Amino acid sequence: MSQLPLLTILLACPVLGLAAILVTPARYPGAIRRIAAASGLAAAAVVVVLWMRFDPQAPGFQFVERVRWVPSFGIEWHNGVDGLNLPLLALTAIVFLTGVLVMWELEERVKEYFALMTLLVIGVYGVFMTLDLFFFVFYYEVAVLPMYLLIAVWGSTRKEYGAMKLTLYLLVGTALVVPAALALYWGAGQGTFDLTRLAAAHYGRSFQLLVYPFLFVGFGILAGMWPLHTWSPVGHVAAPTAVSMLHAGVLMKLGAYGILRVAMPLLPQGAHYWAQATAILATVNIVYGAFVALNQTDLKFVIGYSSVSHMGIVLLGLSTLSETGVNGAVFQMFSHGVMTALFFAAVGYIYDRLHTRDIRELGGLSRTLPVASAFFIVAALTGAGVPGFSSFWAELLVFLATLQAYPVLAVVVVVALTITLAYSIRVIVRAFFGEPHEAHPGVADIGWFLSVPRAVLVGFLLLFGFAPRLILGVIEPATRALVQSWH
Amino acid sequence: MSQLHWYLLVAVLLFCIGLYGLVQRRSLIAMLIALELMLAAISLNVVAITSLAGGDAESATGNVSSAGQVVAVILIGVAAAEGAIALSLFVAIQREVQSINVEDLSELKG
Amino acid sequence: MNWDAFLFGSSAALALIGALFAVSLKNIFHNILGFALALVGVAGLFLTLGSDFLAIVLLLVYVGALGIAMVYAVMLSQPLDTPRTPRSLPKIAGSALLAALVAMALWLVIRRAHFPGPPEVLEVAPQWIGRRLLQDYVLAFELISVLLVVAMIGAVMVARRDPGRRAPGTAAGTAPRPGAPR
Amino acid sequence: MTGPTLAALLAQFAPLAACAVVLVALRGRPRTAAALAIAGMAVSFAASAWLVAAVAVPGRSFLAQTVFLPVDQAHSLAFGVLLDTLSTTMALVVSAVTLAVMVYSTGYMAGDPGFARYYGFLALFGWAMQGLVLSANLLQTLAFWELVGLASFLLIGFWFERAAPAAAARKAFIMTRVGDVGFLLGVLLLIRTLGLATIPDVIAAAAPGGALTGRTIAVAAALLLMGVIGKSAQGPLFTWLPDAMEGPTPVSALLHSATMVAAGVYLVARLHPLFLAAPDVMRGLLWLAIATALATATMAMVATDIKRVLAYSTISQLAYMLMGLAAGSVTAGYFHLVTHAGFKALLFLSAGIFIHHAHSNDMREIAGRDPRAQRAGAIGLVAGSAALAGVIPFAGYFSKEAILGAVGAHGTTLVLALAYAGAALTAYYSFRMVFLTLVPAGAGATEAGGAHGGHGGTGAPAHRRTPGERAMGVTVLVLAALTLVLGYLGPWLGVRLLPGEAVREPFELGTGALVALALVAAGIGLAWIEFGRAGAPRIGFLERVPALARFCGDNWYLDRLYRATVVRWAAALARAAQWNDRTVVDGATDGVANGTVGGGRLLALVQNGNVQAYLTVAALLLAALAYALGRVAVAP
Amino acid sequence: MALSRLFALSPEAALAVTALLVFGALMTERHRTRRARQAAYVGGVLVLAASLLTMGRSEEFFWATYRVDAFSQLVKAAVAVGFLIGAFIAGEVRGQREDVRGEVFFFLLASATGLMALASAVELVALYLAMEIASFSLFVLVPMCDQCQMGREAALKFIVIGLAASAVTLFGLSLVVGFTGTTRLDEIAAQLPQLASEPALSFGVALFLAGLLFKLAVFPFHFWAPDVYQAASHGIAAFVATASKVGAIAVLARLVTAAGLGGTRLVTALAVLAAVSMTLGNLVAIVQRDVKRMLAYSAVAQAGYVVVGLVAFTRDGVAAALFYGLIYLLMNAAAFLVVARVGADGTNPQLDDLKGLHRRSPLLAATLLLALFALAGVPPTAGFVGKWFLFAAAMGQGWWLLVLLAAVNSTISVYYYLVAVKYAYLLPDERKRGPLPLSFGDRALCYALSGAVVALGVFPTALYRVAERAAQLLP
Repeated sequence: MSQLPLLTILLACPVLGLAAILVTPARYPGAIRRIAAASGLAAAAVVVVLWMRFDPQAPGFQFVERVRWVPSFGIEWHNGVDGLNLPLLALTAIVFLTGVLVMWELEERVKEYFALMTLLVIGVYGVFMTLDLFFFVFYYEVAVLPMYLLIAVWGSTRKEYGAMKLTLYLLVGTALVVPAALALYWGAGQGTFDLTRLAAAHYGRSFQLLVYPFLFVGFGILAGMWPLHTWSPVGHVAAPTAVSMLHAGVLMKLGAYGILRVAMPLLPQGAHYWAQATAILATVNIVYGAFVALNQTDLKFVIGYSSVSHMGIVLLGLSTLSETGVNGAVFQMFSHGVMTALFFAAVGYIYDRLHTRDIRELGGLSRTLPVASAFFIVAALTGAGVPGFSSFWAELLVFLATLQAYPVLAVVVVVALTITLAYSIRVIVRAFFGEPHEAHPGVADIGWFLSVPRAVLVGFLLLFGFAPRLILGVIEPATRALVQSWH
Repeated sequence: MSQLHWYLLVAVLLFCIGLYGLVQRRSLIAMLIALELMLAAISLNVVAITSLAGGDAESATGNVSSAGQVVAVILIGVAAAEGAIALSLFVAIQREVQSINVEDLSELKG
Repeated sequence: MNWDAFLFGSSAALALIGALFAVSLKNIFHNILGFALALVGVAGLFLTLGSDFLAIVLLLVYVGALGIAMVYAVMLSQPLDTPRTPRSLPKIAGSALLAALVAMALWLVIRRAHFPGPPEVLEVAPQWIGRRLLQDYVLAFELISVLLVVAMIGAVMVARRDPGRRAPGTAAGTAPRPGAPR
Repeated sequence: MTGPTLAALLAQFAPLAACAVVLVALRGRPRTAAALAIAGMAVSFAASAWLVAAVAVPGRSFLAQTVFLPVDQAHSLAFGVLLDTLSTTMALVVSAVTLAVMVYSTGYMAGDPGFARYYGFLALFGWAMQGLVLSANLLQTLAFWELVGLASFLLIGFWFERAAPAAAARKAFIMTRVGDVGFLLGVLLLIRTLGLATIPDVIAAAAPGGALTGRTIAVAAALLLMGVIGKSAQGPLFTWLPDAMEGPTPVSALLHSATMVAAGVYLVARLHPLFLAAPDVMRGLLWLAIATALATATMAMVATDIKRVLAYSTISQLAYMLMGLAAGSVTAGYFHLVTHAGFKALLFLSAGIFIHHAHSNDMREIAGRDPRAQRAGAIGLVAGSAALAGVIPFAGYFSKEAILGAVGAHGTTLVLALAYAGAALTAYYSFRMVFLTLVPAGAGATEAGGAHGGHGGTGAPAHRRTPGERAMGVTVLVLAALTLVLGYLGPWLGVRLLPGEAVREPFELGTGALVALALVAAGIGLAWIEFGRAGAPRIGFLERVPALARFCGDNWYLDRLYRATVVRWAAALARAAQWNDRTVVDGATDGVANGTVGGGRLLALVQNGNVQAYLTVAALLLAALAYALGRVAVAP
Repeated sequence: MALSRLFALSPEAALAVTALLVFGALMTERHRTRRARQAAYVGGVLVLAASLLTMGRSEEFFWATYRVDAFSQLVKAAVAVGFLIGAFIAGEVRGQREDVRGEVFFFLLASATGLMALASAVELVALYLAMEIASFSLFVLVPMCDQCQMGREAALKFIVIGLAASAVTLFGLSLVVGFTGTTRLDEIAAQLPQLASEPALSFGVALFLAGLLFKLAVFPFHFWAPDVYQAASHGIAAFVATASKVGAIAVLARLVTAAGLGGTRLVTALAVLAAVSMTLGNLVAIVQRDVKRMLAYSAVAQAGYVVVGLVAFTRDGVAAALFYGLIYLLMNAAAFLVVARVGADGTNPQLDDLKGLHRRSPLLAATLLLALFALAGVPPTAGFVGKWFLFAAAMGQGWWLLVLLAAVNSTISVYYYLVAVKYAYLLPDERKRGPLPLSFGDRALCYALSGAVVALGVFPTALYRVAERAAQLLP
């Protein structure tokens, strides 16, 4: 195909943005913001082009770019898109752009902030587009590390602790992934890190059984897998708004995507062998996360634990190893990404204005900040699985697949939906209903400019809530091919 | 036990006596003495093995095996150089801290 | 009991006893004397191996140069009247144990070594040593000369009294005094 | 796209469009918002009416669907509209009541700060309910089912600043969700087994020789029934409905009596063949319904809040509908649904007039504020109560008669007797309400009970009626007229719903009907003796026993039971999970971290500053290496 | 012909010229320090250029005991870079005893000479002597510290451990000579296979390696490193941390391939040492407050990583180790440059001194960030690819447990690197110190090193090719 290297162009958007931010003197924060927004917008535009030109029915990867990078190790600059990563690229574009807009009012160390955020996004885009195992891990870590500074410098509650905990946890994950990746390289014996060729390689059964847990746990940590999830709420609470958005919205998906893109296609026997165990872990995630969320008083903690719970649904969908389940999982990745970004965007505004997120000190927010509250309530309802928003369908697919694969777990997670609803409603009723708290007299409600990014997020939730076919039509052929390759 | 092994035994013992001095004595000069003993033991080792076992007789220049002897000569030179450096430092240290007791020199730790 | 064995036995005994003196006696001068004794023993061992030249060089460099340098160093550095701290018995025992352990370990390895080649004593004429030093060991020869130069200059520099330092143990004045070499 | 499809889409999406515009753009312009919402609903109503005319013909049904949710390569779920008599008439009922309530609300909610939001939510509800009614796929039904729940949550909690409505909204949402868990599982089970969930296909599969086994049918039916129980406030899950009365009265009229709570009944009617294929489940439902009907009747007998009385009566009447369905008659159950929608909406809206006027829900307080001056309200209340009680010729009589007939034909004598007893109690508590409200009390009869406030708006003075209040009156009167008419629909419905079933003549007064009428008369009489006549004690026979009064007034202590068990356990579990997270999981993490740092401290001790110690370490390692190598040499 | 053959020795010739220049500069009365420094710069550049120019050469000298090939010239170039950076960081040589400031350059040069000879020597005695030259020069440099009281103590430990290590090395040498009768690497390598069953010979080889492990600061010969890093003045510490390490890595690579130890128990021993080094270095680094001392412990850990690559005993492993050595030079140079500029008065910066660095000098803070991330092995810096290659080589030989441990260790290391980053970027400076002045050279070097660290992280191919070619030349 002699067409434009769209994926490289996509990656170039934030890279150029980063370069431009770095050369812009720090005394021009406005210009820096605009550069960041422009790079986000450009990337989003490229994603739109990708989506338009993407042919769901075509087999294999599209927009493939391939350049030899380190030939002696078989490392290649190899990018491609299929139905599994296209939605996630779109998610990244959405969340990054809205994240930049949400932080428009940031005053403190603007240059460093946007530089780091752009770096983070480079990593995320990279992970989602690359088809080379080396670059996969490369970008994966690129995405993880700016988090430390982003949280520690611009964060709030226990930020240093949260930042360090998050970073170390995630790096423990990579410490498991790196040896596993190298084992995959040598195990295939083809001298390549090309994921598509590694997927075709045949690994021995015992190899698969040994290596799979490393990959699953390694990536699973980033996906908030129980019991290695505690970095996530703490980190989210500490992080500034847009970082929380990116982190819970996109970064946690990297983990699940790693499982989906690396662990499961390369080690199908391992996946089958461990599926039951991972399904149980995922179920614990869902139920446990919901229960802990039920007892939180900090809005962000609630969201953090709800993320744990919702990512459990993704893991559960993957663990079913069925087309339906994987469809649901990918869809849920997207939906949860948008939803949780909206969550944090809403809370971010509230926190900026009222300087507290403790629901005991809040109340009647729907009166004082009706629009900002509405955004939160929409997110909460999405999280609680209200139809009309995209999560509902995603979760439904996962539940359906689970009922097929693990009926008992399906009953458990469906019953746990009541808890999910309970914690969402609890927060809404406590913080947004009731008399306005006397400590927070009149503050300005969210203006139109800051509403726009949040409204965009709501729009996507609704769009795919009303027309899940739009996204599932993209995902489904890819999962079909993936699942067929297992049998 | 062959003749060579007797020599080797002496060398090992000498080496370990040196080691004992090195880790036991507090005086820096005594430690240097111990070190030099170790070097002497190594010289003995080298000369004994090459003299009594020979290795292969040919070398690049076609000479008979005298590698051990050459090594020993160089070793002796090295020992002298080491002695020079070490002694000068010990003297400097003594001037500085009024002691050449190695146990007094343990500020850098952790 | 032949002459060789006697010479070997007495030299070895001299070397070991001297070495023990060198490490165990309290007086530093006795140590140096013991050191010299040990080296004489080693030189004797060299003689039994037919390395007369080496024996002489050893005595010259070690006993002649190093021993004297040590004596000087002692004179320069260690006032003989400083009170001695008593030896610590645990340290002696520990060190001895360590030395014994290492000796046993080394011996464990070495005693089973089968060195190739015929067990015959080769007389090596000094001229062969010289020749090799200037032929295939010429690089080593050059390097050791560099090493010695570095060591000499270094020794001078290290030992030289620091003119910028007023008293030991206090921080040197940061302002360069006039006339100090820059 | 054919006409019916278009009409069905219009019926659904006109309210949604109105809702979207109102909520996004018109929050600051209440009058426009109301007008737009009403217009949207009117379109929906018109479309529904057209649909009834077009589709509600015996033996006719219409299905249009399109792929909505791909599941895997072999299956994808199609959503669409299923149009037949059941769905179109239900759509008409829903749109009619919604429209009525919207018109009524222009008066009732006038001046409320959330006026526009209110209409937005109502329109949202209109969309969701129409979608539920017209949906062709069980999953679609489930989706709208949840959306209806959402609308209910938003509307109950409309006055969110007050604690009681907020709590009631939460309770309603979560409690119905408990039932929905079963619904969801049931639907998933059907999809898993059949690969689809299109309603006609499911029904076909449930037919003898269909794809479903009896066991699967039973399990699926039981699971679906959980949803029904939650939504229609039956059995153990009814307690949310009385609390839901904290919402604005028109909302109660619409959602919590006429339409939304009837969704459960509608679902059973919709899937009636499937349920009939699970006779054990149906028997269970019958008993549950009877128990619910009687239990809630006792509660209605002691309540003093007019809306709570109506709420309990709603539950009781829903139980009757389910009784009819469980007894095997889809016509009877559905017929009662339709008539109930009319007269219960009427009752609530009439009550709303009093509440609006008196700013109180307490019947005794209303009685003290010259209730008869509200002429339309009084008429509506009496007519509605008569219908509720089953007084001939009001609508309730015919439908209830049909149900009792079905139960009689199907069940045992005991069942029938209990059903009759329930009818008598219904008559008693409905007229207790009438007398308590309309007959002014004697001196000092009022004790300001738990005065649940009326509403947030400032009502206009009674003597000068605003256009809004006139709209309220007109609405009530129209509905009152309807209660007289609706009763004659029975045969019309019967023919269309279940062609071939014997149609009962409305005025065929058999033994059963006579017994029932007698019981109704007795109930009304007792109510008159205790409340209506001059010098009546105005205290009911149940209320004379304080323990019983407390027991019945407190939902038979069910809420207490839930609080003491489920709620407490969930909270305890949540606390335990949190403790585990903080102490065990995080503790382990921090332990590892501290252990690492501690290990660093410990290892730093090795660097103790003594060079001889360093040498010792190195020497020991060399010795170890020598030993290792020496051993290898010895081994072979 | 003969002349063009001799051209291959031009780096050495340049060294000699430089030595003369520096010596001459030291003879002058006024501005001797500055002149010596300039001479050192000129010489360093000359040597670098000569090394690069002779990269394609392949010649042997001194009866084939001195080999000039791509491998040696690569290492020489690296050493030259390290020397230049060390000399640059030493700069005005604050913190060094006043009277010998100029001599610092001479001894740095001497040490560099030793390291270069190390790269080319293919004969054990010459190898050993080259190593000693490199060490002795440093023995001399460390104690001539002015501000830091600990200089002499550190030097004492450096010397005692160094001499003990040298004794161990020589003991090993004696055994090797005894078995093979030669000290030439190629002849030894030729004889090793038939002597494989001799544990004493393996032991000898192991003991010989000990000397290199000492230079590389691998456990248990690492004890000098923290003290020396801490006590030596910045420029010297930088030299020890960069050039000296590269030389040691190079010669270790040459030796392990020559010795053909793959599969023997010695390899296990090396692996154990690597594991202990990584773990110990990283754990102890956590509790350090002095930045240079922390870097020293981190160096111990890094040495462990390098050995992880070397235990593979494959061309990949050697190439990876070489590559890592080269990028390690860059990232450590960057770190030490920051340390030197933060502690511009010659004192050692503590972690607290890093506070507010991002305000005092954003460039230094960014350089430190990149350097530390590179040391931690975080992409997009070169540290990541470097470690990836190392671990990949080890994994290829089935050392998965070792690789896992190394990966976990990388995570641990991130902790203390991040703590340093935290001080530099996060904590406010209570003392409200003013901005740090940076010279043009400082800025340029900051940009160059940061740029190189990132560029090599994203585009490692070219440099890795060179390392690979060099590795292929080894016996």
